Amino acid sequence: MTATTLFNIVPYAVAAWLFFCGLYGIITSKHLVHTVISLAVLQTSTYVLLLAIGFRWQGVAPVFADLSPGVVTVDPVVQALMLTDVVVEATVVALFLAMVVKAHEKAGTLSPDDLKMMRG
Amino acid sequence: MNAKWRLRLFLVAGAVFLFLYLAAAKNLPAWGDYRGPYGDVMSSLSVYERHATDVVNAIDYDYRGFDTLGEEFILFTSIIGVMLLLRDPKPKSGTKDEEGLSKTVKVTATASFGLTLIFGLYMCTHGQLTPGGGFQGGVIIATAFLLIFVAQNMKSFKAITSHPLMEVLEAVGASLYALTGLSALLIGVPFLTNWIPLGTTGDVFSSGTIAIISASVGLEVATGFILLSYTYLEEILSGKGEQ
Amino acid sequence: MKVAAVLLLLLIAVSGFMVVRTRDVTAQILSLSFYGLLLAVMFFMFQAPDVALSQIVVGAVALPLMVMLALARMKHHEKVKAARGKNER
Amino acid sequence: MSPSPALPVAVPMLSAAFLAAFRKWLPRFVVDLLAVVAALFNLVLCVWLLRLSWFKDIVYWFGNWFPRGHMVVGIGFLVDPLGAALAVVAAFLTLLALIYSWGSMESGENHYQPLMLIFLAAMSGFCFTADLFNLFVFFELMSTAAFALCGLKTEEPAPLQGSFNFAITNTVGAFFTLTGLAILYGATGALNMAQMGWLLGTRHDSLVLTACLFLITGFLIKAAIVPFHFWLPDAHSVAPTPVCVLFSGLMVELGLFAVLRITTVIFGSTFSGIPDPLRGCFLVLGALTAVWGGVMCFAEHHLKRVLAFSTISHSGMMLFAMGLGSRMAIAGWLIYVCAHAAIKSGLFFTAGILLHRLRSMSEPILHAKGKPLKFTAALWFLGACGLAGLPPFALAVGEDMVSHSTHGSPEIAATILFLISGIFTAAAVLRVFMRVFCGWGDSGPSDASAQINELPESHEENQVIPFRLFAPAAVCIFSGIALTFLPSLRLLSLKASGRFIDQHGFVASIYALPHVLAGVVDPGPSEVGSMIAHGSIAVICAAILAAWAVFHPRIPRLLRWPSHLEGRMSWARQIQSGQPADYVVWAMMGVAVMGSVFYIMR
Repeated sequence: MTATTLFNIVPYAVAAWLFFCGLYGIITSKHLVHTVISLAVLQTSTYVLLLAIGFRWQGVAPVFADLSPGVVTVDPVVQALMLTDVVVEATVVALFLAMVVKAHEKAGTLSPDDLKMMRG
Repeated sequence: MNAKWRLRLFLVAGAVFLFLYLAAAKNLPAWGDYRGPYGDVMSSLSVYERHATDVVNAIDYDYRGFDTLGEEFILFTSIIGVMLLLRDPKPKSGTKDEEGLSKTVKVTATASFGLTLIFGLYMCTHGQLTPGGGFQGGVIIATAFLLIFVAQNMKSFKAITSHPLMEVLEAVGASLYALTGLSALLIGVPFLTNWIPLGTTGDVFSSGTIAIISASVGLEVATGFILLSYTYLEEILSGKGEQ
Repeated sequence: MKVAAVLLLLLIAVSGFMVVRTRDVTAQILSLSFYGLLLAVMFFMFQAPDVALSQIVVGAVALPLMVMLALARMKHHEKVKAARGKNER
Repeated sequence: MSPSPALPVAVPMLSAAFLAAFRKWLPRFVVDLLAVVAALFNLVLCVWLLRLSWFKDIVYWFGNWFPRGHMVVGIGFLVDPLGAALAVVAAFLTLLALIYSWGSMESGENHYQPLMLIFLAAMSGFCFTADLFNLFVFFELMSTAAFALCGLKTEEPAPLQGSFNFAITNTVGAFFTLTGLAILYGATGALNMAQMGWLLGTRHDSLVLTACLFLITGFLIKAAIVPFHFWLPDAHSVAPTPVCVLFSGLMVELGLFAVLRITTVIFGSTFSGIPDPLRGCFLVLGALTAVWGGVMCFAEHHLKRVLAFSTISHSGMMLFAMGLGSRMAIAGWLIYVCAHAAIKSGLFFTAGILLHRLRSMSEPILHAKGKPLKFTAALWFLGACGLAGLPPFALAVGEDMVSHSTHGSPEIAATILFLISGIFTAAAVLRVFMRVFCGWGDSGPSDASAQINELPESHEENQVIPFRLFAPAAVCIFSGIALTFLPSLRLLSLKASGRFIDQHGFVASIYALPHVLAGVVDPGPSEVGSMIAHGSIAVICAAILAAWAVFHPRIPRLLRWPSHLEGRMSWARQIQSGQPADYVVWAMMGVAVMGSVFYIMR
C-alpha cells in the first residue's frame, strides 16, 4: 500500500473510526445520557463520509451568488442530504433524552445495569 | 453478558467491521476526486432552471423537496414525542422568579435579541440566494427567544412560549409545506412542482415555491425548538413540588 | 491545504474518541460542543457553508443545550424528591 | 382521472398536522373521527392505486422532474402491485387500530392519533418509493413515530425502557443503512434505485459487498431477524395494543420488503456470475430465526411477548422464502405476509380485549380468569389454528406455495421449518388458551418478564366487550380466512411477484422504456389435500405440546422433558438481557459473521 492510497482513504478511515467510537461508547456506557451522546457521535461518522465522498480539491462551494456559472463545484447533493440530517438529529436526540429523563423520574436510576425490567 | 465479555465480543466484531468498511473505502473514488454525475448536473441546472444561486437549497427545497418534507415531519414527530413524554398534563400555575444574572448580562442579552431575530429572519428568507435557509434560520430564531429567557425573567419567557399558539404555529409550519405541494396538484402538475413564477435571479422573491417552503420550514423549526426547550424547562420553571 | 485537511481530520478522530471516553456527563457536554465546532470548521474547509452553518447552530449550540436542559431537569427532580423525603421523615 | 400517488403520504401528514394543532380544542370524538376518515381515505386510495398499477407500473416524479436521459434528477415513486398491496394492508390495519382505540387511549392528550397517521404516511411512502435516500427518510420517519408511540404509556418505567432499547437498536441500524447508501452514492453518483442498479451492473468488488451488507443490516434489524431481533419483544411488551398491531402486522415485514426491493433492484445482477452469498445468508438466518423465535415463543409467559416471539419466528420464515427467491416463492411470501398480518393483528386485538377486561397480560395471573369470555376464546383459538397454517387460513396457501417453489432438499427443509415454526408458535398460543380460557392445569411458572406491569389502556369498566374492541379482532381473523377465497389468489400473487423481482422491468418503468412482461402460467388451485394434512399435523402436534406443558406435573417424570422447554430455558432467556448495549453487540456480531461469509464466498 503506497502513501497515496493511504492518503486517499484518510477521511473514510476517520468516518469508520467515528462509527466504531460511537458503538464503543454505546456498549461501554454506564449512563443513559452518555449512551445518547455516543449515538450522536456515531451519526457524525455519516457526515464525514458523505462530505468526503462529494469533495473535490479544486472545487468551490456550490453557491453561485458571487461565482460565474460553469466553475467546478463540490457535490451539492451530499450537502443537501446532510443539511436536513443535522437539524433532524438534534430533535431525535431530544426525543431520546426525553425518554431518559422520564425513565429517571420513574425508575430513579440512570445506569443501564440497573434497568432490568425487560430481562427474559 | 457481563461488561468484560461484551467488550471482547465487540472488539472482535468491531475489527471485522473496520475491515469491511476500509475494504469498501479502498474502492471508493479517491479523496477529493468526486466524479459526479448527479452533483454536477445539479450545479449546472439550478441557476438556469430555478433562478436560485444556492444550489444546496435548490436541491433541498425543490429537486429533492419530497425528502425534506419527510425530514420536516421527523422533526414534527420527535417534538410531539417529547411533549408526550415530558409534559405535565396538569400544569401548575405560579412561576419562580430568579434574580441571579448581573444587569450587564441582561441588557446585552435583551439588546442581542433583536439582532439575533433579524439575523434568523434574514436567513429564512434568503435561503435560495446565500448559504442558510429555513433550517438554520429557524434554529437561530429559536435561540433569540431563549435569549429572552436569559435576559428577562422566566415569566415573560413562559408568557411567550407556553401559549397554545406555539403548537398551532408549529403545525402550520409543517402543513404549509404539504399544502404548497398539494397546490401543484390543483393546477394539474405533480406534487411539489414549483409552479410559481421564478422571478429574477438574486431577488428575495425569486425561485417560486422555494422561498415559501424555506419560510415554512423556518417557522416549523423555530417553533419546534422553542417548544422543545420550553418542555424541558417547564417543570423547573413552575417550581413544581418545591413548596 | 492537504496537510491541514489531514490534520483536522485526525483531530476530529481523536476528539470524537474523547467524547465517548469522557464518563462524566457534564464534562461530556463541553467536549461534545467542542467536537461539534471542529466539525463545523471541517465543513467550512470542505466547501460546505450551508452544512457548516447548521452544524454551528445545532451541533455546537442546540445539541449540548438539549443535554444540559435534560440534566437540569433530572437534577431538579432529584432535589424535589430529596426534599419530599425529608418532609416525610 | 387517476389519484396522485403522493396523496397516500400527503393526506395523513396534513391530517396529522391539523389534529396536532387543534388537539386542545377539538372534542375527543372529532379527533377520532377525523383520524378514522383519513385512514379510510388512504385505504380507498391505495386500493385504487393497486387496481391502476395492475397492468402497468405507475411512475410518478415529484416536482415534475423527469429523468434527463440516464440522469434521474428528482425523486420518483414507482407503484407496483406488490408494494401497493402492502400499502393497502398498512391502511387497513391502521384503520382497524384507530377504530379499536376509539374513545380510549387516555394517556397522551390526543397525541396518539397524529402519531398513528404519521406512521401510516411513512409506511405508504416506504412501499412506493423508488429512491434510496427517500426510502431511508421514510424509514426514519416510521421509526421516530414508532419510538414515540411505543412510549405512549408514560406512567410506568417499563415502557420507557422498552422504547429506549427499541430506539437505540433501530437508530444504530439506520446509521448502518445510511453508511451503505453513502458508499453506493460514492460509487455510482446516483440515488435512484433503478439508476444505481443499472450503473452497478455485475460489479461485485469489496465496495459493493460492504455497501450491500450495511444497507440491509438496518432493515434486518427492523425485520427482527436473529441476531438483530432483541428489541422486538421489549418494544411489543410495552407498546399499547393498536401500536403492537402495526408493529407486528406490517412494520417488521416492511423491513423485509425493503431488503427484497434493494436486493432485486440494486443488487439484482451483482451475483449473476458468482455464488450468491445473500441467498445463503437469508436461508440460514431465516431458518435460525424461525426455530429460535418458535422456541422462545413457547418459553414466554407474557401474552404480548409470546405473540412478539411468534412474529420473530414467522419473520424468519419470510426471510427463508426470500432466500429461495424464485417467482413462486415470492408469490408465496406475499400471501404469507398478508395472511400473517391479518392473523397476528387479530391475536393482538384479542390480547387487547383480555387486557381491557382482565387488566393483565401475564399468563400465571390470568389463569382460568378467561372462562366467561366465550367469543374471545373462540377468536384466540382460531388465531392459534391460523398460526399453525391450518386451511382455510391463507397462511396455509402461502406456506404451500413457498415450499412447492423448489424441489429436493430445499423443499423438504422449507416444509419442516414451516412445521416447526407453526407448531411452536401455535403451541404457545394454545397453551395460553388452555390455561386462561379453559382453566386447565396449574397456573404455570412465572418469571420476570411475566411480571411486567401493564396499565390498562382505558379506564372504563364494562361487563360486555364493547363492539369497537371486538369488531377489529373478528374482522382481522376472518380476513385471514377470506383471503384464501379471493378468486385466483395464486395467479394474482404470481403476477405481482413476477413484476416485483424483475430488475429490468423496474429500470424500464423508471426510464419509460418498452419492456415485455414475462408470461405467467396459471398455477391453478393448490393441492388441498396436502395443505390440510400439513395443517392438521401442525395443529395436532401443537395441541399435544401445549397439553404437555399444561399438565406436566401429572406426566411421568421420564416423559417430562418437552415441558422443560417452558420455563426452564433460563440460559436462553438470559440472552434477552434487556440492555441496549448487549443488543448492539449481538447486531455487530451478526454484521461481522455475514460480512465474513460475503468475503469468503467471493
